[in-house]
This record gives sequence, C-alpha cells and structure tokens, in this order.
Amino acid sequence: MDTRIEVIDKRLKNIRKIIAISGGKGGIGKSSVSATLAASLAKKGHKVGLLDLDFSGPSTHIILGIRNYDFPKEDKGIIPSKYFGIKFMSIISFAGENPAPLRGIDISNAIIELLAITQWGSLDFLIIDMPPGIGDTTLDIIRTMKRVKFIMISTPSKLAFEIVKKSINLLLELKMPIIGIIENMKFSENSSIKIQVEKYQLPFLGEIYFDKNLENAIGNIDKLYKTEFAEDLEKIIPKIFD
Amino acid sequence: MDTRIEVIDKRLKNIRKIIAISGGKGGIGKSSVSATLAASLAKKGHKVGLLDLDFSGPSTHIILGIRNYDFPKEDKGIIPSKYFGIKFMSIISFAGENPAPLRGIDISNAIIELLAITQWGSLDFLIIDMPPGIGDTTLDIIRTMKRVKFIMISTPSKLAFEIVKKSINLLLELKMPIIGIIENMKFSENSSIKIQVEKYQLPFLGEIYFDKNLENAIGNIDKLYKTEFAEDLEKIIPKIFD
Amino acid sequence: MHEWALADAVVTSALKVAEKENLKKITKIVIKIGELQTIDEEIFNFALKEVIQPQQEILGNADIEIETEKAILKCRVCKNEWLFENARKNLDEDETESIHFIPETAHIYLRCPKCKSPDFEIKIGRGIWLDAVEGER
Amino acid sequence: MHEWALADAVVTSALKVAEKENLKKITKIVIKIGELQTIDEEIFNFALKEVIQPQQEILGNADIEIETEKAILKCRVCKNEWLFENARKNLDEDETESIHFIPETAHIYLRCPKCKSPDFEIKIGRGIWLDAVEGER
Ligand SMILES: Nc1ncnc2c1ncn2[C@@H]1O[C@H](COP(=O)(O)OP(=O)(O)O)[C@@H](O)[C@H]1O
Ligand SMILES: Nc1ncnc2c1ncn2[C@@H]1O[C@H](COP(=O)(O)OP(=O)(O)O)[C@@H](O)[C@H]1O
Ligand SMILES: [Mg+2]
Ligand SMILES: [Mg+2]
Ligand SMILES: [Mg+2]
Ligand SMILES: [Mg+2]
Ligand code: NI
Ligand code: NI
Ligand SMILES: [Zn+2]
Ligand SMILES: [Zn+2]
Repeated sequence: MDTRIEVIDKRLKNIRKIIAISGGKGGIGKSSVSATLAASLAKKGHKVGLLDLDFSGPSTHIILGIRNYDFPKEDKGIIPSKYFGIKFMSIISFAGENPAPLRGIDISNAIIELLAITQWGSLDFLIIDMPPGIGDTTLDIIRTMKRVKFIMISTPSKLAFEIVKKSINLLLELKMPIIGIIENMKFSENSSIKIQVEKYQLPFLGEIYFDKNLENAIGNIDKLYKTEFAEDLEKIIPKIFD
Repeated sequence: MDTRIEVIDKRLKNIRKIIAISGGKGGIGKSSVSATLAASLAKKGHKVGLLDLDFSGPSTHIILGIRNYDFPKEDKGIIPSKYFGIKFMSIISFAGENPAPLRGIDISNAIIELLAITQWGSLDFLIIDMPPGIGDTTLDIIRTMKRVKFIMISTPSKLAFEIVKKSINLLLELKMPIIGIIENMKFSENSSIKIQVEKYQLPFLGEIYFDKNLENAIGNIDKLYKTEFAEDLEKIIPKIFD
Repeated sequence: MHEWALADAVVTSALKVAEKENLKKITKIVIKIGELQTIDEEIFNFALKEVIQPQQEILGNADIEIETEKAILKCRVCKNEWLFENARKNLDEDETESIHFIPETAHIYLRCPKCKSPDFEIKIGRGIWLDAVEGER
Repeated sequence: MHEWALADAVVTSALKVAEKENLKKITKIVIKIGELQTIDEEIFNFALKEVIQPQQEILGNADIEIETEKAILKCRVCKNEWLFENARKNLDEDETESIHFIPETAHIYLRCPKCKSPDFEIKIGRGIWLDAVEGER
C-alpha cells in the first residue's frame, strides 16, 4: 500500500475549492491564467494556493516574478512559501534552473510525494497549473484529488480546440466536473469556439483578448495586475465562485 | 531483451537525415514548422517522412488537412501512407478522434512499437514533430535514434525561451547535435533571442514572423504553401541541408 | 501482416547476441510474446521462417520456442485486475486491429470493468522478448 | 523535518486498513522505506511516536517494524545498474536535500556512472509502503 496516496485527501481537506487550469494543448495560456487568477484572488483577500504541476516547463514563478525561491520550510511536512499573498509550490524549489528530464513515472511519483507532504493549511482556492496533454499529471490528479474541478482554456485556433475537445471528452466520460471554458488570445470578435462550447452544454466562462502588453508584464506582478489580460480575466472570476 | 528496440536502427537505416522539431514548450509552432517543412521539402522533390510523436496532441494531420487517415497498409511491417508526397505516420491512424489517455510508460512503449514496425523505405528527410517537454518521447528518441538531430523552436517570449533553454542545456549535456534555433511568431524586429542563442554558440537559423493568415490556411496545404509563414520558413530550409 | 517486422526484430536481436557472444551457431532461442500484441502465431511462425531463411548457416538448425504471456491489466484507480482475454470480446474489429498495431491503444478502447477508468497498468503480457539464446562457439 | 508528514501517511494508511478490516487493535505494522527518500530513521521514529500518540487506543501497543530498502538505479540507455548509496557521496548538501524532499530530482542531480545519462529507472528503493498490518477484531 502506497501510504503517500492514502494521505493526500487529508492534506487537502481544508481547501474549499480545487481548480485545475487545463486544456490539453500547450501555449494556450494555462500558466498565464493560473498565475494571474491566483494573484487576483489573493488581492481580493482570498486565501489562495498556487500549485505548478508543469514539471517540465514550470512557468508560474516566471510570470509572477518569484525569484528567491528556495527550499520550503519544514513543519510537519513542507510549508509553501508565500509570495504576493499566494502560497506557492513548484518543482523549481527543488530543481532550480536545471532541466528536469523526468519520465511520466517520475512525474507521477514526484506529484504524489509533493501532495503527500505539502501542508497547505486552510485555503479558499487552490489553483493548479497543468502541463499540456492528458498523461500522468492529469490522470494522477483525477485519481488522487477527488474534489478537483477543471477550467479548460482554448484559443480561437481550430488546432487548439481540436485538442481541447479531446480533453473535454475524456473529462466528461470520467464524470469530472468542468467549471467551464475560457477562450484566450482572441484577435477578433468573430469566433466559433463559444458556439462549439455550447454544443457541449458546458458554461462558456468568457474571453480574454490577445494583449500585446502581456509580455512586458511578465515577471512583474504590479504590471500584471494592470494588463488588459488581467482585466479580461477579472470579468470571469465571479463565475468560478459557486 | 526487448527485441523491438534492437531493430529500430535497421528500420531507419535508409533515412539520410532525421530531424526532430522540438523546443520544450507547447504552442511555439513545433507542429506548424514540422508540417510545413515536410510539405516544402516534398514539394522540392525530396523523399520526406513526417512522424508525429505528439501522441496526446497530434496536430500535423490537421495542419496539412489529412482527413482520410486509416490503418496503414501492411507489408513486412506497416507502410506509412503518402499524402501530398509525404510519408506520414501518426497515432491518429490508430486512435482516430478519440482522446488518448496515455501515461509516459505507454507513450514510450507505443513509440518503440511504432519505430520497430514502420517501414519508411529510403528517405532524404524524416521530420519528427515532438510534444512539449523533455519526458518520455525526448528520452526515447535519444536512446533509440542514434542519428537524430534537433531543431529547436522558440518564440520571442522570455517565458518560451526560459523553457527552451532547459531543453538546449539537456541536449548539449548529452552531446546531441542541435542543427540550430528558429525564432517563431515574431511581432517586431526587436528581439533578444538571437543574441541569447549566439551566447550558446548555436546556429540561429532564422525568424518566422507572426502570420495572421496562417490560421486560415490550416487544413489546406495549397493555402499553406502560400502563407508568409511558409515563405519565412523557406529561407531557413537551405541551412538544414548540410 | 506486420508480424514480419516483429519476427525480424527477434532475429535481429538473436544475431546481435550471437555476435556479442561469439556464437557460430545458434541452437535455441526462446521468444516471449505478450498477448496484448494480438499476434497470430501461425502468421508469426511463417514470418519467422522467412526471416531466418537468409541466415540458414547460423540459425538453420535452431530450436525455436515461443511462449505467449497472458496479458493482465490492473486499474490504478480501484486496483481491480482483469484479463485482456476476457476484455477483448467487447472490442469491435477496428479496435482489435488498432491494438494489434499499437497495444497501448488499449487505453483508448478498454476501460476498467469495475470503475470504468482508462488509467490501468499493463502488468504483464506486452512486447516481444528474447528470453534466451543458446549456441555453439 | 517533513518526516512527520510521511509518518502521518503511514498511520493514516494503517488506520484505513484497520477500519476496512474491522480491527479494534493493531498489533503490528510493517513499514518499508525506500532509501531514495533519504529519511533520517531517528527523526522518522520520533515523528511516528508523535503521530501515534492520539491513536493510543488502537495503535498504542503495536509492534512497529521498519525496513529500509536499498535503492538500485538502472540506466535505460546502457543497462548499467548501480547503488544510490555509492552515488550519493558525490552530491552536495542542496542536491541531497532536494532528493530528500522529492526523490525524483535524482534525475536532475545524478547521472549513470557509465554513460552519463539521466535516463535511469529507479528499480527499487523509493516510496513509503505499508507492507503489512496485523490486528485483533
Ligand atoms: N491573452 C494573451 N495575450 C497575449 N499573450 C498571451 C496571452 N495569453 C498567453 N499569452 C502568451 O502566450 C504564451 C503561452 O502562454 P502560457 O501561459 O505559457 O501558456 P501554457 O501554460 O498553456 O503553455 C506566453 O508567452 C504568454 O505570455
Ligand atoms: N508564425 C506564426 N504565426 C501565426 N500563428 C502561428 C505561427 N506559428 C504557430 N502559430 C499558431 O500557434 C498555435 C500553436 O502552434 P503549433 O504549431 O501547434 O505549436 P506546438 O506544436 O509547438 O504546440 C497554432 O494555432 C498555430 O496555428
Ligand atoms: Mg504552462
Ligand atoms: Mg539553497
Ligand atoms: Mg505540436
Ligand atoms: Mg477503419
Ligand atoms: Ni499485423
Ligand atoms: Ni525532511
Ligand atoms: Zn478501476
Ligand atoms: Zn548508462
């Protein structure tokens, strides 16, 4: 019996809402949404955790501008360090800037270890930044985090939505709750994503336009708060509360 | 002894050049470059294979507009079907439109199986579209395809380059040949990627600008050939010949 | 029949062993085939003969033993174990054919009979292995 | 010391077994710790006592057996096998500490001694397992 898996429920029990930001495809804005959502919720006074589960391309620390990451403190487990009011946990605290050539089995083991030893305390929201794909990370949070709900991101590109659709189909088959879909990087009003989402009878949470100034705000949370990206996301936040 | 691994060399022996299009991050244009590069090389009269190894987000068939994919023919193995002059192999021939919830270990096994049974015949180029990350797929092509060379893609975003850097560092450590780096989705002349690449003493292969008409060409190879995206890529092609 | 490619993999592997071990003749090889490969043994045997043909000198008199290993699947979610043998009855022709080519597509077309999860482990019964090679120097 | 969280995992698991099996008292538990966890056994034992404290009634008299399993690593590229025990001598303090928290970071800080690949398998010696729980109904 793998004792680490058995204790995960207990570690998460004082977290009100666990939200995985997913979508299947890479480069659609999962990390940007995760980081900005966590920051916005923290700014509003909610108790927020941010768990970066993209072990091969961890990004949220770069987006938020977290630089002095070091080993977390230990007290009955490991205690996520707090940055900008967010309890933050990422592989970078252990891997630093090094490449992490981890196979799926290693990612799976590392995630289970991290979930078993992290003491989040009580949180209103735990936001999870997911890697692309529907591999080990997705399958592991499904089997170990019984209360996780998904927000799916897509871009207007048919390439993105074709892949997001596969993730959605899998989640629906497995009866995992999907809070809804966000369309990111819109260039024009015109888009068929909303219509396609409604065919699935899933909530369309809203749209985030392509923001040419987002790049410039990466690594600076004060600038990030002021981007149109953050403003667009702000309108979506009320929809994730219930 | 896993006999499948032992035969891979033999299956690839009549291929002159094996090029993996990689970069670590998702959404940076790996699939767009892979598909368009394969198509352009084929159009020039080269014997080209395209191997889509992004099993959880296969995209090259969508980009090229391959619709009637079915089981490959069998003759002393499986024979890649030819589309637009490209010998094409992708998980979609076996998975169809279904989501493929494969863990790393499954992806690894499936790749090894595919490499062991595919009869490419003689090729000038085998282009491999890689998934994001430096996990099972990357580690498996490194251990089974001794002659593979890498082209790394990055966007101008520091987010992308931070992650691409990790992949580059790993490949350099493992003494894997890197043909060079392509900067994709440029919005402006200004970019620090080229400078950073030169610090690594790696060839900077060239730049592909953001092409707002690319989306419209997805799924139609005739339109694809005519995009500015393909034109920018065209200038890079001579650099991969030696 | 892509069985040829797998038979060829076996013979290629055996020849590598022979070379490494300086064997002039191979007297016996033991092959283990995972049931999940859904290989037709008759076709495989036929292919094997064809592949061995040009290697008469070293492999012509080899005793060939083929063992098929039953495939056992185990759910990572509910720990349930089941036999592929029983599960495959519910597959249609195209699904069986997909698994024949790429056994991992089992995760696409099969579910844990108890909890319906696609997240199961292929405990045993996958791959084509060379279990033993015997010969004379 | 994050050993507490792991000791807590063991006790939580044992209590789950007890509930499922209707055990009123646990008389013995057997714990297997993978060496790659680089756990200080003294600290772990101390943590275990602390975690058991509020569960005196069911676990107070349990016999606790802890077995540490040596970690064996095996290269997927060159098939070389080696002991973590020997490899860890070359790690600096921060690297050891990383592996202590997340054993998979071994792939970041260790290489196959023979071919320098990071692509190795952790054959055994990883995780915290409850190998046996004995008790009275
Ligand atoms: N709405 C947007 N406007 C402009 N750029 C964006 C937007 N959303 C994301 N990006 C950029 O796109 C790239 C990919 O975003 P990222 O959040 O890393 O995606 P993912 O986590 O899905 O891979 C990053 O360079 C990011 O800055
Ligand atoms: N130069 C470019 N101009 C405009 N769009 C691009 C460009 N390169 C890629 N894209 C678009 O970006 C998205 C991601 O590209 P893709 O090739 O799928 O990346 P990856 O394979 O790295 O995930 C797709 O919607 C694609 O059409
Ligand atoms: Mg990301
Ligand atoms: Mg330090
Ligand atoms: Mg791609
Ligand atoms: Mg068919
Ligand atoms: Ni066949
Ligand atoms: Ni500790
Ligand atoms: Zn099950
Ligand atoms: Zn090695």
